[in-house]
Amino acid sequence: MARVVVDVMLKPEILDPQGQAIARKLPQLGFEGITGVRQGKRFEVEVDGPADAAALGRVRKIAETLLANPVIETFELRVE
Amino acid sequence: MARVVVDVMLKPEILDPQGQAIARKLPQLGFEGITGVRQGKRFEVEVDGPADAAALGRVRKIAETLLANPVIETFELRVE
Amino acid sequence: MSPARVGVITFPGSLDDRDAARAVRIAGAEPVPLWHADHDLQGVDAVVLPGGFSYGDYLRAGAIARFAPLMAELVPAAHAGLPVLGICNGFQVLCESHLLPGALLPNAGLHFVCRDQRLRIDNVATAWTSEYAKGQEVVVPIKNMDGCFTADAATLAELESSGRVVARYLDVNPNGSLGDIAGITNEAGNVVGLMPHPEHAVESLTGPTTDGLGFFTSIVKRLVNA
Amino acid sequence: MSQVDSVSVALQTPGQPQPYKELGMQDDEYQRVREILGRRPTSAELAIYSVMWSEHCSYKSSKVHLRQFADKAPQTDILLVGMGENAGVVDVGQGWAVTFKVESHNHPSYVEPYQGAATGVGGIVRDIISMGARPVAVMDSLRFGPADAPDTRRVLDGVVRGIGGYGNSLGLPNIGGEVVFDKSYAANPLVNALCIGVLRHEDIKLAAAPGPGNKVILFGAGTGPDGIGGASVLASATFEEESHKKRPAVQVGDPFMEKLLIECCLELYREDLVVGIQDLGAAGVSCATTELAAAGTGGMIVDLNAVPLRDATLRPEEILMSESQERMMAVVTPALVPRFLEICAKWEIPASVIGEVTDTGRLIMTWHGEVIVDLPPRTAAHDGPVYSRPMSPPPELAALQADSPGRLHRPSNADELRRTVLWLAASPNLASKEWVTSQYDRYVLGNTVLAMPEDSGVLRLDDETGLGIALSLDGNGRYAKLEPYAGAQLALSEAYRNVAVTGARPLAVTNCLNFGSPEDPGVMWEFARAVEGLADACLALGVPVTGGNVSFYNQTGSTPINPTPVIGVLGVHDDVRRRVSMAFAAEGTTLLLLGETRGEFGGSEWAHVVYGQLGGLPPMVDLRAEAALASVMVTGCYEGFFAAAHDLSDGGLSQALVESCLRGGLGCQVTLPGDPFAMLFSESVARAVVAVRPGFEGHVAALCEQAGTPVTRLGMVGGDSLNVALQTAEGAQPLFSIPLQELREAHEQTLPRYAG
Ligand SMILES: Nc1ncnc2c1ncn2[C@@H]1O[C@H](COP(=O)(O)OP(=O)(O)O)[C@@H](O)[C@H]1O
Ligand SMILES: [Mg+2]
Repeated sequence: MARVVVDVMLKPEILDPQGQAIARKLPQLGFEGITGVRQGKRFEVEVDGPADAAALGRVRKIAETLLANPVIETFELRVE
Repeated sequence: MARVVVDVMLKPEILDPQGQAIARKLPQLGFEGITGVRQGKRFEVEVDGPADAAALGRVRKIAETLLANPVIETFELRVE
Repeated sequence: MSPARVGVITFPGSLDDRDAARAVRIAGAEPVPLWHADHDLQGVDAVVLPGGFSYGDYLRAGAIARFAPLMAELVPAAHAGLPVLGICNGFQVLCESHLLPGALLPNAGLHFVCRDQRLRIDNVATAWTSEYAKGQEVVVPIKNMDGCFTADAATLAELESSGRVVARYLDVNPNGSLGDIAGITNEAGNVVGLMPHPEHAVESLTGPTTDGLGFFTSIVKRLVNA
Repeated sequence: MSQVDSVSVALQTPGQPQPYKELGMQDDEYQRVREILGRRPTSAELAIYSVMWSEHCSYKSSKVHLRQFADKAPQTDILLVGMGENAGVVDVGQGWAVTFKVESHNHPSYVEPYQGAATGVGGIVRDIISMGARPVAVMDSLRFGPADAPDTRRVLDGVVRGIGGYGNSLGLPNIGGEVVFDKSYAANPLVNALCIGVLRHEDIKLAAAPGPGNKVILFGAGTGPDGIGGASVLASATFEEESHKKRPAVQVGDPFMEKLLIECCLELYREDLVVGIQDLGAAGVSCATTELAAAGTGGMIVDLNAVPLRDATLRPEEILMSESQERMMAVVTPALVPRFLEICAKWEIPASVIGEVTDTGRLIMTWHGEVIVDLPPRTAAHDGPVYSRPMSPPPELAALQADSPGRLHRPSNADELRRTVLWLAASPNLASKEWVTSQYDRYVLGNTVLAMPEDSGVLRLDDETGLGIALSLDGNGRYAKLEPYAGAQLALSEAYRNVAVTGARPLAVTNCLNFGSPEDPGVMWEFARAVEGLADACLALGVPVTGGNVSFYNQTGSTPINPTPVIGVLGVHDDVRRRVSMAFAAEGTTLLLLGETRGEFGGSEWAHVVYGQLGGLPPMVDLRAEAALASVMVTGCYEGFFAAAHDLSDGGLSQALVESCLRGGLGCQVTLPGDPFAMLFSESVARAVVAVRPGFEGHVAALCEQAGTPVTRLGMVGGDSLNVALQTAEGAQPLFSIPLQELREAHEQTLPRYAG
């Protein structure tokens, strides 16, 4: 059993209303010095067996079709 | 300017309905060999100035008070 | 005798604030609009945190609203016994503020769900449920994206053993909530959080039933008798 | 900093080539701009003209036809604001007014279904706010490829989530719409969103910038690089040294910002702080500034550097063309600017003064102190090109009309009839839409009296008097394909009838015309015929068109979608407490069929579902009968004669009975007077089934007699199954019986199977 992490973020040119709303709020909560926040998703995918090329290929396919929306998001895989 | 990443995940003992729904969907879509999925959040926080101890301290405070809900979530910081 | 005054807080993104005020009025009390950015509870006798998407439900439902200046007034007042009802987003804010235990996660089906939901009222000792009979079954709309009540096992056991589950879903669990929990109360019984929307079941013209009115008449009766 | 293409530069470089073709402008259009200005346009001016003269903003192909809505408008004094403004405003009595409009967001919804649909809702809601109204509800008319087509699930799921995600977050109940599946929409879904707003007569706001010296304020979201593909062409053509990042093809909505905008605008209106206001939709700042100036004193100066940016690298052309969502522009007298900004701050909404109204007749914009735009605003806003495009009936039309469904085998015995009832009830277009509508909040605001799956959405406007409105949104692309003139009239008929069966008096019309390419003479002919049909029918029924939207270029390759006029009808309830629902919930009430049934199957659901056939002619339009039926319904509902009423449309009587039984949880016993196949499945217009309260049968008969509406007694409400018999010389012969449970399963399992 191994764990593959998939990080999904909005493409940089796509508006992130959530991140912006958080960033706007920080100074009111007394937090200074933050110039931007972007919010994305993190998935921990447990694969049966080792995180070999085949398993990574499968997770990549899952990320492409289900976890990320390729029109507006990018993703990265990482083995943990 | 530096970027601090905050990964927020549900505590292991907390049920993750989103992750479960995805995991349930996978076999229907023809993806085999995945034993579990957990969904969390990833924040990219841009700090003004270097990611030194002070900046990290500030981001940690933000994560504790706002980005993560300590009742159900844990978080980790990372400088990218 | 002047009617009881029940405050209804509006946060940026609150949606059911007018509806909650109407329900308060129909129950015979005076609704008092409260603004999240004020520091003044205006001496109200009870408070409703209405449904909606405060701050767009961005980050986590209720997570940002919890920091509103008015919440800094509300939390100690609630600890001191002020009756507080959080509906849907209001429930989420109460959990984020730690006035109630647990948290509300996205629905298990990953869809927004709007339906007329059958519920059982399990605790009629709270400030907001005294007008119901124990075990009474009611139909009230539910409509939310993040309605899956979750808590760790110890908290859940504690809620169950102390009878603090106020209402449970019947027939269908619309959001995967643990123990079919639709609403809970704090130990003192003055703070109640509910996922379903009783304020949308107070008139036969616009609601599926008038079963929700009891939450509002309960508080009115209590305030009048107090 | 790179050189700016200012007016003085343009004067010095008259021969500089400009990328007007890439911006979608024709040679002669570009020449006209040069004539208007007496020089070549600057790139900022070219940006403005190219978007303002686009099909989307200028209606250049449709204008000559749309005029009929005004030319043939019925005599009426209910229109407080007519066509041409952001949305029409209708007097609904007691000092109240209603504004409503439907708009398409088809293409973006195919690329990115969630955001496309979400921003579609956002855009139409801003139109309604800009009239001075509080938005009170939304509706959505959706068309997708076949339910079992590979890409449908993606589009359907995303669009429904997007409509819900945005509308639910605004606190606007969704009170109705349509979901239709047909192969013609497979790579070109239709997403038409409607918004309804309510205001007092005296609160109407207009998009005009009067009063020299008044300030122009841009408020709402920051301006970012959204929807400016064209502008990037321009910017990179003019400023080659600049490395232009990839600009997003997708606009993302921020419903939270829009909710704040709604509340903020309403507070600004309450304090009477604006003299003119306009939402920013397509063409963004270009459109808002030229239209406001053209409709006002005539001039405006704008400092583009004052526009708050989300992306500091934006060029002025890009700022002008950006379609960033959740922005509004207001004109405010100088003394009131501080209070205006204070209210924006209260709602945490960024706002900046970006310009001033003038009486020079020129729109002047500066960038770092240089004049980059100097043009007469009317020429951009109103004097765009107008085309009378060639048109002729599509070549395949004659063959299509000749292929009547008469050749198809009809169910010939009781068993086949029974199976056909179930088959239709379970077909994707007629099946329960619960999977969709349960993702929409129909309760918020506490004024929803009827909503899905009822015939119309019904809202209470006034708690005291019970004044209310009803709205329905309908279209039928198959009918319009067979005969576009009739098709548009049939869509109007259906929406009109849906409103009337709840007891509301139909008042006014909005429309969204979804067609293929106007450069295709066949499509253009379909469009012209549909507009003519709609205008004629509105005149005949006495309901004016108050506004609408045209969406062209809905096609895949050279194959256009079925022409799809989607029509919204607004009706008024003097007392909404008297509305009638479609639910069979009162045992022992008498079932009547109102209207005349002919054997009409062209374009029917039956032919579509059972044979996948489309041919022949659609049902005969009968507006006189439609108006008569409506008068019966309005009076009968008001008088309390009816326990239930449901209009007959797609799927005919069969489907109407199924829906009313399932809605109310009671069955019925009906005896058909003639050919059971035609009685059950014909789609003849101007019909409704009503359940009459005991003791009122005579009143209803008299009412129908007076109106000239034929009445057929069908049977009674009651039991737990749908029982159908045939009237014969020997009496009623039972045909078939279907338990409600079996009907429910058939009706409710289809959509979850395809969509879930
Ligand atoms: N996209 C949608 N959004 C909201 N309501 C919808 C949608 N699609 C269908 N509905 C509702 O479902 C019900 C059934 O739709 P339909 O059969 O098309 O009605 P009708 O034939 O009376 O126009 C109606 O109440 C309609 O308003
Ligand atoms: Mg109907």
